Amino acid sequence: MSDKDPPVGSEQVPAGTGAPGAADPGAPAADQTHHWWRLIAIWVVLSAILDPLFYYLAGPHIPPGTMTNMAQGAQFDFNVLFVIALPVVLGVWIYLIYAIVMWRASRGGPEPVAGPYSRGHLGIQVGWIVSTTVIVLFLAGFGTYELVQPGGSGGGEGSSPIWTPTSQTILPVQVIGQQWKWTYRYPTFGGFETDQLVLPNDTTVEFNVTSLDVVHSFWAYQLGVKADANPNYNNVAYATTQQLGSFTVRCDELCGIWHGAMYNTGQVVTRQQFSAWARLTAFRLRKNTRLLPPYALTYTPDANGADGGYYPNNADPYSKVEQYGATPSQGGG
Amino acid sequence: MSLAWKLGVTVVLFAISVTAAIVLIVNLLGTPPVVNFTSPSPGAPVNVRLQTVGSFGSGSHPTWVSYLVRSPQGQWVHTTVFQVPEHTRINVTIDQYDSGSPLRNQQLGQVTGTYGSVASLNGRLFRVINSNAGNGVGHTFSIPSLGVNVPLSGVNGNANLCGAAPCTTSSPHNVIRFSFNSPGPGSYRWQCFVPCGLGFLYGNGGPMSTLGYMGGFLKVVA
Amino acid sequence: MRIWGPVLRATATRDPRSCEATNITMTNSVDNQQFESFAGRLQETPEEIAFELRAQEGALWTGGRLLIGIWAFAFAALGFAYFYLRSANNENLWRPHGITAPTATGAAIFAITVASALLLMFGERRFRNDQTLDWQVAGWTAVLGGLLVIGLQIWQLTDLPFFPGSSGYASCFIGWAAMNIAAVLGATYWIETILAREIRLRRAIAQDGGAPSSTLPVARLFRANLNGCTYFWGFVAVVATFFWLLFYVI
Amino acid sequence: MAIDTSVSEFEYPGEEDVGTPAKPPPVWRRSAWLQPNVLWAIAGGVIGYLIGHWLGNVIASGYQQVQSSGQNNVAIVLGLSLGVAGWLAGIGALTYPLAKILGYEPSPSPPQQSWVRYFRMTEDHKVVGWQYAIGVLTFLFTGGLLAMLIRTELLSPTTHVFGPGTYIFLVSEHGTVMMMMATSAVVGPLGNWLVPLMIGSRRMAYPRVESFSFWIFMAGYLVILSAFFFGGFPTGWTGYAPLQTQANGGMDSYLVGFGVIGLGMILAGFNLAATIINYRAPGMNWGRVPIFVWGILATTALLTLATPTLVVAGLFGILDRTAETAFYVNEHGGSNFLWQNLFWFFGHPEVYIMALPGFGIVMEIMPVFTRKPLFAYKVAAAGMLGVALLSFFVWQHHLFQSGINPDMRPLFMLTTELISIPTGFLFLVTLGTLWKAKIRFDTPMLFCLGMLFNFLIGGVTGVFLSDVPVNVTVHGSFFVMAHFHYTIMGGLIFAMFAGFYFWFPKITGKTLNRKLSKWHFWTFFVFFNCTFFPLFLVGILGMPRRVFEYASNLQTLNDISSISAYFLGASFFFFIINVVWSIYLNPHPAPDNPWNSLGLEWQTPTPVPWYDFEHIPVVLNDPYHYGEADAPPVADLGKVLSAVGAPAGSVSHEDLGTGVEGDGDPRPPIL
Repeated sequence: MSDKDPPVGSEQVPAGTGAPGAADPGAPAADQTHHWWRLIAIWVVLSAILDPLFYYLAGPHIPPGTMTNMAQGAQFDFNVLFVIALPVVLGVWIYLIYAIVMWRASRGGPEPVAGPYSRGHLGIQVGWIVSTTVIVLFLAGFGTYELVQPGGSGGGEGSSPIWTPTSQTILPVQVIGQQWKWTYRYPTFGGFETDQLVLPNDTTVEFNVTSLDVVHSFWAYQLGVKADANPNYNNVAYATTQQLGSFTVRCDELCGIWHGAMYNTGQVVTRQQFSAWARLTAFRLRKNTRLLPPYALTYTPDANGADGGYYPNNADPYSKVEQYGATPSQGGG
Repeated sequence: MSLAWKLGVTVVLFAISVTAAIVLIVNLLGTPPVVNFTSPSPGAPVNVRLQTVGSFGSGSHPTWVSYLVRSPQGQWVHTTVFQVPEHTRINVTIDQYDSGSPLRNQQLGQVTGTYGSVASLNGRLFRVINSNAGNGVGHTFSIPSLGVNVPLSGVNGNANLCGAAPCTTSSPHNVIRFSFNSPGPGSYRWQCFVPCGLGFLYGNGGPMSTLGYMGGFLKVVA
Repeated sequence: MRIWGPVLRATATRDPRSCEATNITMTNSVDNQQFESFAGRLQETPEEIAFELRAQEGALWTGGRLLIGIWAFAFAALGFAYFYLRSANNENLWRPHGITAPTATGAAIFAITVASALLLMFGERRFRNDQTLDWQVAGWTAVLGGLLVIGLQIWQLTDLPFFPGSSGYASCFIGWAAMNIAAVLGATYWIETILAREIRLRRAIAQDGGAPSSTLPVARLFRANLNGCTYFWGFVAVVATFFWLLFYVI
Repeated sequence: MAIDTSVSEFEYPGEEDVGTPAKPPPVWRRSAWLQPNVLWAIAGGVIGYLIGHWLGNVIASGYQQVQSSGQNNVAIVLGLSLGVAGWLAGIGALTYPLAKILGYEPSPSPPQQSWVRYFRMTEDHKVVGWQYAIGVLTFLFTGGLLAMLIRTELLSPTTHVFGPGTYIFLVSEHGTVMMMMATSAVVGPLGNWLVPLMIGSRRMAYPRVESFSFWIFMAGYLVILSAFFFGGFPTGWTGYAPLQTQANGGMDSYLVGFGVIGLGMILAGFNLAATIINYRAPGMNWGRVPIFVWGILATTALLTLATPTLVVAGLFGILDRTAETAFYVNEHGGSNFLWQNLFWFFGHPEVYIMALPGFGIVMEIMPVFTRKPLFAYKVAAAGMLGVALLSFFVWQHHLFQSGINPDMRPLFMLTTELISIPTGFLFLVTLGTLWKAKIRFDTPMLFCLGMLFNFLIGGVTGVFLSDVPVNVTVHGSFFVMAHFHYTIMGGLIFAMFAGFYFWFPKITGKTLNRKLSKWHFWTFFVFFNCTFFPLFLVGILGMPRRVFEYASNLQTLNDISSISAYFLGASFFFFIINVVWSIYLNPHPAPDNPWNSLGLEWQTPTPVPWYDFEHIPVVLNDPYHYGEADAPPVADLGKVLSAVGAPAGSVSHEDLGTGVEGDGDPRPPIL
């Protein structure tokens, strides 16, 4: 850098305050370029090309894929939003580029003279507000429909979901989060508990997600399912499998030191393979299954852990109430 | 002030900030030491010996429960990071000096991922421990991504437990042995799944959340 | 020097009733800094002085109400916690056995807070009617009341029939105690500073009609401040009533 | 008159003869070293911490959980709290509040003019603005350094540079420091510096509160850094309970730190709101208020009303960790959802605390460089107020998958999407202002255009997030992370730098090097996008936030991001070098109004005198009469208000209807 560089702001521009500038009232009239039509033409052409290009080329590959109806719904929503958002983004970008190219000030040039719309233009303002409102209301309505119609969009729906799938046969699977691993219980197969998440194809699965300690989040990525695992709370999510393959399960809510390592892989297999696997696993784990607490939608965590002792025990000098605190722990999930 | 002076001041201030940043980063880089186990001959099994102690007894966290690793030279090292060769049988011996309790999740009472899915407790083979009976389970040795899980039976809590690391075999303890195969190269998390962080909510804070106490890495190298 | 406000003006001019512009020359300075370039540059007009006095009064008015808004949102968070935990009733541990904090102490805390606030409001009315002594008595009583409330609240904490972590109610109650101490302490501090200032101002504004009717800037700001403080006490009383109902009655 | 900010004897009227010079004050009054300053503050902080820690040990060392865990949260919390109190006492912030108990008036003091004033409490809003600028940059660079470390760890999906606990702590500390910084990034430096000048006031309504808010802000910085010494904290900046209740001692730093910063935020907003409402110069009616001031006003509403919720939520957290209450512990009658609700009830307005001042800056600067009036001024102001209002009703969109009130999801989806309407007004206004403009591409304008580019991406991806089915995939992933970096860093920080470059000549009286400024912008803009755009893809490809291990197929994208992040960090050196060079090493004086702005703040001389305006200006017009043949002056800065000899044709207060003595004054009467 040298002193010869003109410092910021040192360039000569005509004074704004009270300066005559280019006070020629005829100046705006000279600019008869049809900026509007140009902009609209560029915008329409680009949008018309890029939108279908995205929808038909990229759209089918957008995550989370089509392994379940919920994943497919999320993919469809993403694509619809993209198709709507793309023209909006293009519109602003085209306008910005156009403005930057067309409306640069020449250095030392005259002050511009404010055009008729410079302080506001009722039509443009109303048009903008109305159009954004219409888009937004449409999106909210569309999102609500997509949420309600398939029975919950794969997200956690709390302990008593009001939007449920219509399917007659539903396979319940309990997802238990703990620091720092996932285990799965299959109540309809004797309630065994395992590290493996195996699901049958063409089946509506009800995930009952709960936690034994802090908040986790069950994210079966390719299934399009995500539900927070809260202690002492059952969070239900639904998805109907429609493709074979493996999927990733990750914890999606920061749960402590090993949060980043809290993942495993699940499988969607055929119904026959699934029932064979389930029967075999139930048999293999039968000894341990007998030791598990009876299946329940939540397992009251013991705040004191196995031996935690965070809250004092009942014989407590500060307390005049003998019984307080957690009901005796049911052991574990 | 002359320009030279000003430049000097600027450089000094800049150097101070850079030094502060470096000190900060170096402090953050501190991790427990790595104990390196190698095969005596290619393909021969590697023997790893660990111990658990109910309270470390000294250092910055004397009340915390901890794992220790015995180095090939026979010294007990306060760490949970150890390195083994790939695709090798790892024979693990754990001296368990801590008392036990019912498991938070009985699913972890099973032995999985080891040779024959069994482990031995004081010489007796077992596959499942009922943590609600007997002395319960003190800790587990688990490598979730390898499917390895071994519950470590607790010592009778009424015994005169060892309270300062490293414990010697004169204190009451259980010896658990098992073997597993090391996978390909990489860093594999292993940890204890018993909420044994005394005084922390759900027992999973403190030592359970600190590298070098109740969790660490199994580093597998080629 | 008018930047420091009309308060200064009252203290610096020879005649407190005069609104004439003064020009204070600063001759001394911390570590001998040079103020000459600034000194004496500011010539204020009466309009400017009056304008800024209005602004200061307005700021006191706005500030007083804004403080109520701030505290209202803080207590709303507590109220939310109360109703949220109550409706969740996890493990049936919202309020096992209908436990209640010591009711006599609670009632005393509530009653003293509300009485102090009412007393202050009454006092302010008397103040406006030029009965300064009544206001002073009311004010100092309210200070005592506030201190008593804080003392009782702390004492109550040592005398609870439940452990803090034993239930949702117990937790909320500890939270309420902490926040109530802070709010009452703030309100007591505020009214105390006003009362103390009135003592210091008394002589200065006596010949001008005293605090209730003096037209001096100090007196006007004093009244604006008092008004905000009385409102705040009213707010504290409303809060005390609301949470007394929540914790002891229902 | 005694010249210091500490308490002096109250002087009764008539006691002192103004004409005679006062006695020289004693040496402890004159020496800057002996007066309250930052050194005393540090000493006070240390002493306060030690006392608090000792007290905590006395109180709680016998607690069962303290003995078991070896961790005394009571001692840490008390130590940090008393440390903050000691810090404030050392800086002199408690002197007057305590003297007030005895009825003392604030003692007048002229502003100090030496460099010492930057290390003390001051009543000059311009000095506070400066202090905030340094403070905010300290936060920003600390957080930025932590960000580099995070990106270093993410260079490889499996090889680890840091331990997992350290990594989580880095993420948490980065998030917390940056969030604390961002809440004050514009309001602190530019808000404090500019608002009185823009509204034609000579002072802030509560100058001591203003200064207090800065010093408590810096105390918050030290408190949050102290987490390094207490084993860090694992919860991220969101601090979800019950992990919060379980965490190490560093969590106390987080809770106390956010409480302290929250207090500072409340007070900063309190002062600014009172100032804007009451101290507008005659003629500065609501239709003439600069749009930046509108932005700050909308922000103050959020600062004062949303932040108390955070402070109270933090108080509950502290009680859970010290007094063993169970607000957030399910099985003791609490609820982990309670924290999530309270936190996000603050947390979402918080987002707009960051965004709105940025909008204000961009809309304020645009007319100057397009030489056109601001398009749709009323829509702009209404939009920002609308955002502020709506932001209180969207918080549960952070909790779509949590199981909290799942039936309310359509409602929160609706409100979230509705808020994009007033947010979109930013684009209506700026694009309208660009129409047929004569754009000058000076650095501030470049930053404004960059902000529009980034914020558009950030805003549009926000619409994706608000859609519940899409949210199932992108919630808690790097997609969210990229989204809010685009809005906060790409939006707010770009706007902040636009403001810094724009007002720098007025604030410092120096001229920045033009080339370095442009280099800063282009490297910043390019590498910002290279850093964060890949993270959208990483997120939608399935990488959760805050993890230290990820799928190996995402390594390329992560590496692009990490390497760009280093360049992004390096781009700040252009800024630092530029500022140091232009202020300190090779200063060039700046002209009074280098950009030919019509804004009231530019009509003052440079450097701005401590009293801002020699006469309270009478505002005649809004400051956006660009491009008019004979643009009227924004204000009459002459002697309009003087009682005698007012210039002919000048406007009196009565004409303006501002009611000097109360007539026609919109404020309700007092007493």
